[in-house]
Amino acid sequence: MFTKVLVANRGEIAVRVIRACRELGLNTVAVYSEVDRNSMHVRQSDEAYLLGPPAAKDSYLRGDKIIEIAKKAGAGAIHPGYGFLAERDDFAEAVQEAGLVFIGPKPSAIAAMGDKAAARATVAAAGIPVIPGTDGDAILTDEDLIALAPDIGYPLVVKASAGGGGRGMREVKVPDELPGLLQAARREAEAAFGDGNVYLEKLLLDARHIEFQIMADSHGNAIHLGERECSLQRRHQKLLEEAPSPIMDDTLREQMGKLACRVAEAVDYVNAGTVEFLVDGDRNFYFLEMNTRLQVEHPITEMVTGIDIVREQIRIARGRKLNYRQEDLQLNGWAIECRINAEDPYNNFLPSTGQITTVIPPSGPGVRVDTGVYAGFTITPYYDSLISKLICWGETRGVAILRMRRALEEYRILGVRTNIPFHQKLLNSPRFMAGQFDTRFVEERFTMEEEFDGDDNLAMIAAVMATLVTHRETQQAAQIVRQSERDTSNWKWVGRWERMQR
Amino acid sequence: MFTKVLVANRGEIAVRVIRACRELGLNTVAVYSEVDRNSMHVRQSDEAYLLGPPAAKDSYLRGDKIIEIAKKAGAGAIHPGYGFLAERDDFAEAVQEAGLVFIGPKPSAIAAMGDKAAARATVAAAGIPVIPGTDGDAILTDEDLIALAPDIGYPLVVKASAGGGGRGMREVKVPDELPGLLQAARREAEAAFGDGNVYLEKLLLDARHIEFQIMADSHGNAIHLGERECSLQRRHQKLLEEAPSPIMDDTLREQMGKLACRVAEAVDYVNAGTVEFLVDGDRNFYFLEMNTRLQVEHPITEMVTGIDIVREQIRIARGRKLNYRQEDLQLNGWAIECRINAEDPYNNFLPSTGQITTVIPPSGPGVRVDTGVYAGFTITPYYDSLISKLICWGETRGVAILRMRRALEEYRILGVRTNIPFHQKLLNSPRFMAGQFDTRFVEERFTMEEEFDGDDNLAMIAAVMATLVTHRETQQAAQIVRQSERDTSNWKWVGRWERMQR
Amino acid sequence: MKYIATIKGQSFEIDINEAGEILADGQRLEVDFQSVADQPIYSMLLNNESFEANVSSGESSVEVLLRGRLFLVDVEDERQRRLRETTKVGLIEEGEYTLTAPMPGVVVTVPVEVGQEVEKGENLIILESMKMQNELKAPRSGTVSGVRVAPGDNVDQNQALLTLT
Amino acid sequence: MKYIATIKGQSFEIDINEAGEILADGQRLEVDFQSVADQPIYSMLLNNESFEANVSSGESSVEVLLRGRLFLVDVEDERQRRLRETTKVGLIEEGEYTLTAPMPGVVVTVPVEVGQEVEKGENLIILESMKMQNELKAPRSGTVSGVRVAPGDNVDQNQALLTLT
Repeated sequence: MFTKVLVANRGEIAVRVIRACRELGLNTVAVYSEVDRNSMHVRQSDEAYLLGPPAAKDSYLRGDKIIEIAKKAGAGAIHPGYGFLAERDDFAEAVQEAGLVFIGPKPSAIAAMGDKAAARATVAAAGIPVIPGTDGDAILTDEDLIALAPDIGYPLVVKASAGGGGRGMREVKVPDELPGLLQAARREAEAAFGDGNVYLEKLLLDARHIEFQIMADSHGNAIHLGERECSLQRRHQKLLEEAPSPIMDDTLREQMGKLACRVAEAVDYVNAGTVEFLVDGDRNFYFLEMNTRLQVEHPITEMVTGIDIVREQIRIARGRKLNYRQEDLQLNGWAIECRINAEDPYNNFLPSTGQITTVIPPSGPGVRVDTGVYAGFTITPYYDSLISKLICWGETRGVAILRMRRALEEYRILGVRTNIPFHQKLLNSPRFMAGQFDTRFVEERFTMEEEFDGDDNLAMIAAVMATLVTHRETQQAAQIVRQSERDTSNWKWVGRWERMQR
Repeated sequence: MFTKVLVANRGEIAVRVIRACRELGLNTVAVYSEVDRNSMHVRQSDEAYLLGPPAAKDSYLRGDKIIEIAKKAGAGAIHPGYGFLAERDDFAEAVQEAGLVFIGPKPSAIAAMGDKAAARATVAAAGIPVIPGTDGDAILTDEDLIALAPDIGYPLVVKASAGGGGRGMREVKVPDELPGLLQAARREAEAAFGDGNVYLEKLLLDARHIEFQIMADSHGNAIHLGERECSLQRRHQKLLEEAPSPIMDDTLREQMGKLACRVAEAVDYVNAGTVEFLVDGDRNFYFLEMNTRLQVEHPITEMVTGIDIVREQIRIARGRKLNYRQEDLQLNGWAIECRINAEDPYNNFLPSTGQITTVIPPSGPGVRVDTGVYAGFTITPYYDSLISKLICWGETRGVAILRMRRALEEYRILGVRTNIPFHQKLLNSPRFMAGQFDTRFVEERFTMEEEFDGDDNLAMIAAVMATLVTHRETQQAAQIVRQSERDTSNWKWVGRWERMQR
Repeated sequence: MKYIATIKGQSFEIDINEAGEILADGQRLEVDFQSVADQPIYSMLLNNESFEANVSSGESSVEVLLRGRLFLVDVEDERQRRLRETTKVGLIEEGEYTLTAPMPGVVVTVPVEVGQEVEKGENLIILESMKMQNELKAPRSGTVSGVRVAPGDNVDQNQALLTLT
Repeated sequence: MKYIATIKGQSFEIDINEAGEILADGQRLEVDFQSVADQPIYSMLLNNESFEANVSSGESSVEVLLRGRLFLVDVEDERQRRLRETTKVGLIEEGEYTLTAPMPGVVVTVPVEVGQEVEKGENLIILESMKMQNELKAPRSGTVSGVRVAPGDNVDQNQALLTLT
């Protein structure tokens, strides 16, 4: 049984895994790139090894080097976090071949779910509804796809078989666009994943993205931990998640949860995973994909179930039985997560880099902040822009929203721009408050533009503050001028003094 | 119904109350002394008014001024927090007379519990066991007390009737000491409370300090929220609290909880309050006193019950019924609070003042930090030394302890000394882990002295780090010398340049 | 000292009399203005109302991030205002504009070519950084006069990418 | 450069060769030593083991707060050590000691009087500050040669309270 875990990741998720290890009494080994020497995960681990230059391909994607370090350090297991090597079946395989434990599913399950077209086929065969689209995992040519498209119907989506993160994806509104967009999608998929295969899926309008957290042990037990509502996205990047979903009821939850477990069983799944569904306006749901790893937004499920998912992951990897049975689980209250990214919501969400000069995190009842940064740490352009996850819990959705609002207002991060104002605006939007939104809400119905109201009292306050700061800066500049005048005269004095000394 | 609340306090508890108000959509009014302008509570409130000079008697104890500000600002209610004016029945009375709501119990209940000797009598009359001692609320002379002492038996304690915080308290081991210590106690009580009355109580050895949180609404409903274990104290100041208590079982909890509610009912109690008991080695319990206010350690109860106690306080003050019935309540898991004080555990716990230069708070699952400070804030000597409360929750006591250990290790506060190392040492002590301690544990059985072990690897690490820092400082000092040499030559150059310009 | 602060065309006349008092549009206000922790966070008590904002001077205007809203404020003193009003001509939309990389990254696409006319807001370059594709848009309309990068190029922060006339 | 670091009588010989390597008691160790956020917090990787501590130079020794333990380390280079060893005489316990207030506060009691002999660790003054009564103790044994405050006095930080010879 392993007692030392190598954490093959960085940022908040590496810190999250290290915390879970510590609380289990396990030693931790961190790996880091040249720009991450002073990262929280390096500081908090028991050992740390340099991987290489900043670019991920030279550091956090160097599976070979990571396995070598694990062996050298005597780590018995590797936790991949999310991203980087988390869903690479070849890496999971290599870890096992090196005699180490991969804290995650078997390589075969990662592979089965990694090819999105193959996963559709597997899941459909197990009797799970999938979004209407091209069937099976055969490789289809452009002509095949163009021929199949009318059966699926428009609008539809071209998706990369090896896809993820929205890359190699194109929406097609009318048949004429299809040939051109197929080629564009293939090019992008080839560039991103080294695999140009694509498939077609019907485009669901007014759909919600709802996912189920599942956990399965190596003794044949699989349970689900309820759903997460992840419809609030921008360019296929989730921004705000909540658990439970405002549209869920017990019946639908039980039905979808059971199917999620069946999806997991279909690929002999072990450890934590997430089954994603699209749910349309008539509450029909369709399997979208399965993420065979820990999810960024896992904390909201932790808040409403009381289960430490990362600890359970490690326990399962150690061969233990699940600590919980499905009937023991009870959802308690409501949790919301806001992803705090280093990006400028007022400038097209452009990433922002630089040294963080101040962090004053919110706290108090029901507030959790998962982060890997601190005042003095530098955000570099090499990795994703997530700097912190702000999670708020309340007895009801209303309480959780109010608490999140006050937490966002309290949060101070200086040195880089953040999307906190985006979240503040989102949480104030009537549609969000009413729970009425779908996956297109942020992009199509939401704007950071202010409708400026003439007798807006806050505008006057802003004007006063801007003026006071300008006034101060002018005064200080004047002082500096005076200062340098004095300096000059000092120098003159020195000159005179020196002349006297001759 | 009030919609604006004046918070008559400072520090973390003022911030705590402001957060609860915000989450209820209520506006807040802060008050502050001259040194607290940049306090978190001033920054987070909707309005803020200066009270006066730093000393509490000129600022946070100025009840008259506070009521005047509340009226001027249009606040309909005043929340006193803890300390300062929280247990002053005359203040509560004045608030009501001004037509404002006092968020707390009626003045009569504060008064009934404020005189400790009278409270003993009231409670004993209601059939609650009290610690054997002098009866009733009559004023007793030294002769009376010396005559009564043998019936109570030695060792015993002299306590101030108006007491609190351990002042005017003396332990008496043998009869000979009594006359002298009575006089000392009276002197101290007179100085501290302006009331030299004292009474006698038997000294319980091996006792635990266990308190019950109660909540009562104005509709005649009273419930208890379970107990808190507060035995870990130093000079009658609580340092670490946990909920539940390691010695509690359901039967005893039900029995004590019912009696705690009966204590509250005996004084017609409304709002949140705490009934303190001493529990001896044979699990006999005795009423100690009732605190008629919000308690510092209320968050651990919030963590195990899921109830926001401050929100409930405000709801009750608005005339609402309690949201919970006794039978709905369920204790879930375990919570521990460490009080982080600005004091030096290696130097007799001497208070430490100064500007806080860095704060890196712990976070992650099950961790809550309630604080009123941030990097850049200055700790002054005018108020108590509590700078933060670190609260950790876990499914079991073991998980909570492990989580607290890692949170303490993560916590970085620079600029003032803190008692974090004290908590770290305490959490590692076998007696704490086993739950075997009483109110005398910290003072009598615990020391910060290290038994130094010759082949202690950490000592070598410390030696290396100290040497590297010394080496750096030496190098830097050398550089500064070189730097100033260069400066001098610059000056010389200026002199030469000036001569040329002549 | 008298200032004119303008937000989206609405002007406020703000007169800073002395420490502790200002006149805003003729209204006398008591002000206590403090920077927090020596950072560009400011806490202001204005007639006892408490406000806190990030305030930073940008290139042309002062940015105030207040209660989740961003205000761009142009602040001028009276002398500057008079100067501007007398010399006001159509200086905008003139000269060459150079698009520089706001961060290091890899150029994904350059959807425009030399000689092409572009509208304000049109995509000029897509730059990948922090795992995201970022659209760099035209700040005004004009003609592309030069393209200095090609898809696949690694670029440093502030590197010139494209010019517009 | 060679140093001798001593903790409670136990000495470690530490040789800082160059950036990246040290010899500790003859053992060759790879070291990566960084200050965090320009604060006296240091992160050290020693043969890849990760340690973090607050390190600050006190008056006589270096304080290292490491994993909840405080180590007082005396660091000398070889020259200093030789110097000290040749000049070692009983310099301690000599001269006048002045007890100063470690913080502002109010004097509660002065349990000693002029001429009284006190032991090391004995209470000299009780000072109330931050709502706590703080015992100021004798750092060594000696005779009280002067008492400059009385109960009830307000004192400032560093104000002289009492002298010991």
